[in-house]
Amino acid sequence: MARVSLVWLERPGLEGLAPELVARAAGVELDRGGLLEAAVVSGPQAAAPPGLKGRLLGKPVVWLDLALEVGGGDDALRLARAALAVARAAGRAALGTLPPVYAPQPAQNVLVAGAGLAALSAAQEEAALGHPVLLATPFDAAHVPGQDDDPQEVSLLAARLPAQVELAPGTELTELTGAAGGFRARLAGPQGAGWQSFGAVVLAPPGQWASSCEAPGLDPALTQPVWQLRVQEVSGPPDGWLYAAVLAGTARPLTADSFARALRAALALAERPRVQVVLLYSEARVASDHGERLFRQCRQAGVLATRVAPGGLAVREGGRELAWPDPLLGQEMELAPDLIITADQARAARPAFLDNRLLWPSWESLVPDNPRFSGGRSSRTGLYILGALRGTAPGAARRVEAADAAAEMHERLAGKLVPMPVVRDKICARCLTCVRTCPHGVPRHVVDSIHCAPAGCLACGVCAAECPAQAIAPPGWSNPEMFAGLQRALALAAEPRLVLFACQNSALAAAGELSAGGHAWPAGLVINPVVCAGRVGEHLIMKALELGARAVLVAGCHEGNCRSVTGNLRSRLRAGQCSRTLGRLGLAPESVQFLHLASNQPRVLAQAVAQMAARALEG
Amino acid sequence: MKALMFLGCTVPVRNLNYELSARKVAARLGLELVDDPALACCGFPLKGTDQAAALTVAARALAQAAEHGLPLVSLCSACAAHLAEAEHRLKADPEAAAAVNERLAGVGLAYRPGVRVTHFMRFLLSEVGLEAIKARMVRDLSGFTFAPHYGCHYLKPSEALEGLDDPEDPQSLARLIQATGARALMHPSLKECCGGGVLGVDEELAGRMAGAKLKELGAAQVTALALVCPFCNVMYEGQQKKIAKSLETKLAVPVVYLTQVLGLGLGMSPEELGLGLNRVKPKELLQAMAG
Amino acid sequence: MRLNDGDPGFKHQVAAEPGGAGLKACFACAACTARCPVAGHLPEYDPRRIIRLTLLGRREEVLASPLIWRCSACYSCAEVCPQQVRFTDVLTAIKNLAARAGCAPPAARAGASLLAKHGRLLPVGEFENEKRAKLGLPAVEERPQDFQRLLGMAPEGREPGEGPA
Amino acid sequence: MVNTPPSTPILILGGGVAGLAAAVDLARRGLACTLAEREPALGGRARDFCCKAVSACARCGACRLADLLAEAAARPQITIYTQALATSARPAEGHGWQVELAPAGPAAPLPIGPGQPLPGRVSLAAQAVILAVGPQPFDPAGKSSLGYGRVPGVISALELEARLVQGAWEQRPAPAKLAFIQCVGSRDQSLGRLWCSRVCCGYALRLARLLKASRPDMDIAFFHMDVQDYGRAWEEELAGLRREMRFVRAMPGEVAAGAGGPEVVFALAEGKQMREAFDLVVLSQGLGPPAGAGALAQMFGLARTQDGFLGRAEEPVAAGAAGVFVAGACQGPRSLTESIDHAGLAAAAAAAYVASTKGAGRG
Repeated sequence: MARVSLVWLERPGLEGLAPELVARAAGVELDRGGLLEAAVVSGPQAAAPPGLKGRLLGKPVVWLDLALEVGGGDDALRLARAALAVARAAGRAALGTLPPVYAPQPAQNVLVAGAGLAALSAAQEEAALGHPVLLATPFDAAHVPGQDDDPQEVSLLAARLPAQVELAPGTELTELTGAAGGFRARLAGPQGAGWQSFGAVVLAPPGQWASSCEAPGLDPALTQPVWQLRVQEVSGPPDGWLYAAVLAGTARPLTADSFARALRAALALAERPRVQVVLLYSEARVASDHGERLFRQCRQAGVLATRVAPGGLAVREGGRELAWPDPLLGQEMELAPDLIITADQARAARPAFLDNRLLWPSWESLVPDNPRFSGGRSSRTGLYILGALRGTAPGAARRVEAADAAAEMHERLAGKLVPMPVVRDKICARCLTCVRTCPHGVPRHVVDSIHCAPAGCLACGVCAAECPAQAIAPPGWSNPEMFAGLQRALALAAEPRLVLFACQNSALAAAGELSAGGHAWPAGLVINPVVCAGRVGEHLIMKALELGARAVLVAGCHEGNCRSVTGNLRSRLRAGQCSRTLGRLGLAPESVQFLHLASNQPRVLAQAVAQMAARALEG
Repeated sequence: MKALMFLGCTVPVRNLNYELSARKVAARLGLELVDDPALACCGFPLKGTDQAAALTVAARALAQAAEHGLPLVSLCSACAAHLAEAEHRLKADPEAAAAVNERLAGVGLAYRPGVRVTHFMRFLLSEVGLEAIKARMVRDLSGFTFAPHYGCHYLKPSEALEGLDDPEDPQSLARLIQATGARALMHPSLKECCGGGVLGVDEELAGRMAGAKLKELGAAQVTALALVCPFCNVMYEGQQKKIAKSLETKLAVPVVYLTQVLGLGLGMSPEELGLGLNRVKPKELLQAMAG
Repeated sequence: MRLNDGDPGFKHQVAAEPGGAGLKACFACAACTARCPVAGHLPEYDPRRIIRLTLLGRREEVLASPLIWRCSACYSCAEVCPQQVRFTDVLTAIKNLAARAGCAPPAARAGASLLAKHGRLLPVGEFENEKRAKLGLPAVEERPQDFQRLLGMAPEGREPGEGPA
Repeated sequence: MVNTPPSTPILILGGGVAGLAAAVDLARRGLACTLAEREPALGGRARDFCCKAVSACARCGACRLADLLAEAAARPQITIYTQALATSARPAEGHGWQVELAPAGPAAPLPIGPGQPLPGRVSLAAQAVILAVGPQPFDPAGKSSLGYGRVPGVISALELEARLVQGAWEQRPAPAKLAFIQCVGSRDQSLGRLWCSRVCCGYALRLARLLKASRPDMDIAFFHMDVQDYGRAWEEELAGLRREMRFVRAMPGEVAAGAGGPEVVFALAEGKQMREAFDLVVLSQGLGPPAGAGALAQMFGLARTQDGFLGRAEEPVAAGAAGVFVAGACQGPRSLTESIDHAGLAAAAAAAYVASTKGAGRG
């Protein structure tokens, strides 16, 4: 049984919902007046029963002012659970509003634009979850594989496509924009072009081999890329040897799957009569399935595995001779090959509309190299990018991505509640700051007002923090609500009052671990959970100071780890600006600080908080 | 327990003190060593130029042991390893065994897989056991320090030898020394190669290899270096003076056989154990025994 | 070094010798060289380099090299090799090929002739056996005929048909 | 004592990142599942991993455990048992499996994180089973020449990580000179482990970079054969790492005890033998099949890959027995993020299997 107690649950809109029921659903004990370890309090603080305030002092506590929009029933249960999770995690915390406003979305259809293994897998997985899928393929039929796909696997998948998948052959996706409820896509097909709406979009164009350009200047008459090799036609002269050079990562190291393909070619060549294969590589990238076994098989078959430092390969004699320095023998090696095989990497052409800087700052921000964006996810919620376009290895890896994307997509589309920011049109100055800064592409400028695509929103609050007019309320996190929460919490806190804005993806979990381990926080600390550090704008920091906080620490994820791509960086920037402002005002600039943190770095957090407390005591 | 003694070429001519002490120790510990004058050369010296011949010669010894129905026990690490390796290879490769048998038929012998080949020290440990050996000790050698030397073929190739020791972290010889109450010096080069393998082709190189260890031990103040292989003895004892000269240094590292140490512990006299035949005499030890 | 000048068949030939098959598995990690006691005292002796030259087909260079006879056959390399190349065995295969090509140094060939002459590496005669008898050790014998017959060698250690050494 | 729900659509064995991810994925699909973890706490090996971020996220994925734990705890579809061990399994009538779970060891004094200890022996009918039992890191003592367990100052990479997690070097000075030795129990035919463990290069280099950040003058040597790729911007990162530490392309022949710390014996490219002392030698152990792979394979009649991992190499998640799927690194070496993603496919396959057998054979 959880060590958190639910002390009080009274809220308009939850009538008929016995506290016991909520408590059971949340897996906690109801308070019977005994010792408290932590608490979730529902209802306004002012209405708290007598004596409760005293009992709560110094305990982890979450104040829940459940928003009126909540429908009750399941929602209330979920909210109670979320609140308890925060209470457990936050340790010594006092906070106002927690949950975002929810707006129900109807189930929607999915566009899969592409062909090959990744596209077919995505269509199949999504259809299996009951969503109507439009599979827009540039080809005449679904079973056309990419160059790097296993054709058998692709035709098998194509043959088993469920009925929910509608095939649009000869159709290209040419434009894509966010829209209320999802995306609008312009599809150009045999019947002409037109816009259609979709709840979610998967981009998975088929992969093509792209030569990795092992060395410039090779004689084209001798040179073939791996995928063009017809090994049956190769054999050595009756009285001697045919030398075949396989270049696998001589210019820059290959990915493991490309290296494996080069190895397979080398092995096939080595097994031909009187063929001496010289495999030139800088790193043996054997991290593919059975890559090491394959590498050893090659050597056993007589392939000369030869290391070349990246860029160390020289091409001479009109591209018919190769030379490189061998550190092992301390001399220059030369080879006049009869055949040169160059390695390839699988790539897909990026559709031109993906370079639309208005919709996403850059490709890297759309598909960041961030562990939270693995498995087909992009920074645009509801937009999934799979396969060669993403740089994924052919085969199983593409099916893995498609399945992951489908499950996440399903939850967004299956009538689940999704958060929704609110833009107050009268205050909005149309400066488009939100359009430019939202990491998820939610706000859009349509006919002189800002419209939001709720399926994309993660409630990170970057828009609200950035909005110079303070016109945006992210779901359940309007500035006045945040201020009120801070005020309540700081009123309870001892001197010196300290505020930690804790990102729920990093600092909140770390704080929770510390609290669970009995960490002694400074008495005046208020831990204020936020969905993303990006929510913490200048006004929030300044408000905390205004309300009596001696120091403010904003803790967000490490660079490159933010679920909102750059929410942490924006937050760091804001904290820096606040600090400078304080300095200009003749106040201590170090009272506002930013900390990069991960959920499993509790000690770093404890240290930073302790330092903050020490500074506050000194000052 | 009975075993067929495999003396090899070097021990019965050059290392009589080793043979003598081993036989004495074996007898004292209740092991019966059977001799067969037909046994000679393990074949190892032929390996570099003609493996097939080396294998055939080894198979000859194995076939002779099979006729006796006894395990083959060698005082020489190289012989033991070569014979064990031959057995290992022939057992795994029936074609090679058939080829060898064709040649052995000419001398009226036949190889059959299953001959146990082992080094004398390993044999002591597996048949008598460390605890039993310890229990038989009558003379306490505490106060003396012996540096055990495992060398190469007592440990390697490990897959052909009985898994008594980890070739990277051998313990068996040190335990035998400790059984006498003496200290075993765990020095860095205890599994180094003596260089005996290249003595024939490059005496200077072999001298450098052995010299490194002798210098190390010279500084370590040991009672003696304790050996279990006649090849190591050639290098560390036989060549010691020469090596000292070529390295332009003074060396006086006493060398004994581990069987002699065991014999002393078992209560035998230095004479019985042939200690008088040792060339770099363990004076400290001899004085103590005399006094 | 021009790879086209090598003999790609050489590595297959070495691999076909008993114990030589491990050669081709080498991926040049140098654990053997690191561990080789000879290399520590003779820097130009480098097991990895010998394997490399063999793989590159430098037949004459390898077989005629005096370095291949510097191996002390201690098996340290074989024990540490992650690819089970067993360099000691590979080198034995190479040395055998060298011996067949007439490249073996006299010291390496001495074993065979001694065996043919005495049936052992060190001759034993009356002097040795007297010494042994004094210590109570049993007599040992020379039986060279066995080895001559077994190995098809002439009494002086030359193979039949071979010219004088 | 059987007073728990006797059936579950899908049973997941193993509560590490892969098992948690599979459970969460199933919940997202609206499917109920039961997660059985042997240890008192969920999280598996990822629990012991620290954040490797220096100036930016190192993409190690260790932080995703917290996300998964929170989500698994919040999803009502997921039933979690800790200290639960599968002892036997037999095909149920029609389809699915009847799996016996038994408490693993005495109950921990306090439940740690989500889940409750298995209340006693439980016989559970599951329509499908997902195995997410994780890999077994190689015991470096098995590579005797590298001195682990007998040469002071030789530790495994996981032990180094544990020291970092415990903050060992915040109290006493960090080593000044440190060596990483790669491929310990990987790419090694002599140990019968002829596979690349994929993750150790990135893992060790991130650890090294983290150490370097805490003590910039630390001298780090990285003994390796080939650096495997890790992520999209890896080549650029690698170029930076090469400037920060010594990359030595050689496998050491030995690590021996020395007066000034463990000594690494290796050869330079041109053949020169080196013997260098370090304060600490870290062995990057490879990943192998789970410890109980044989027993599990027998229990469910599973296929095993050439290398002994669970399932088949050619099929990403099929385990070779009807209704059984494999997720994460018990199927082959995988990083944390790869395991999490892979579990998604296993969940999809298990869900599809359950849907396809619905109504068939039951009753």
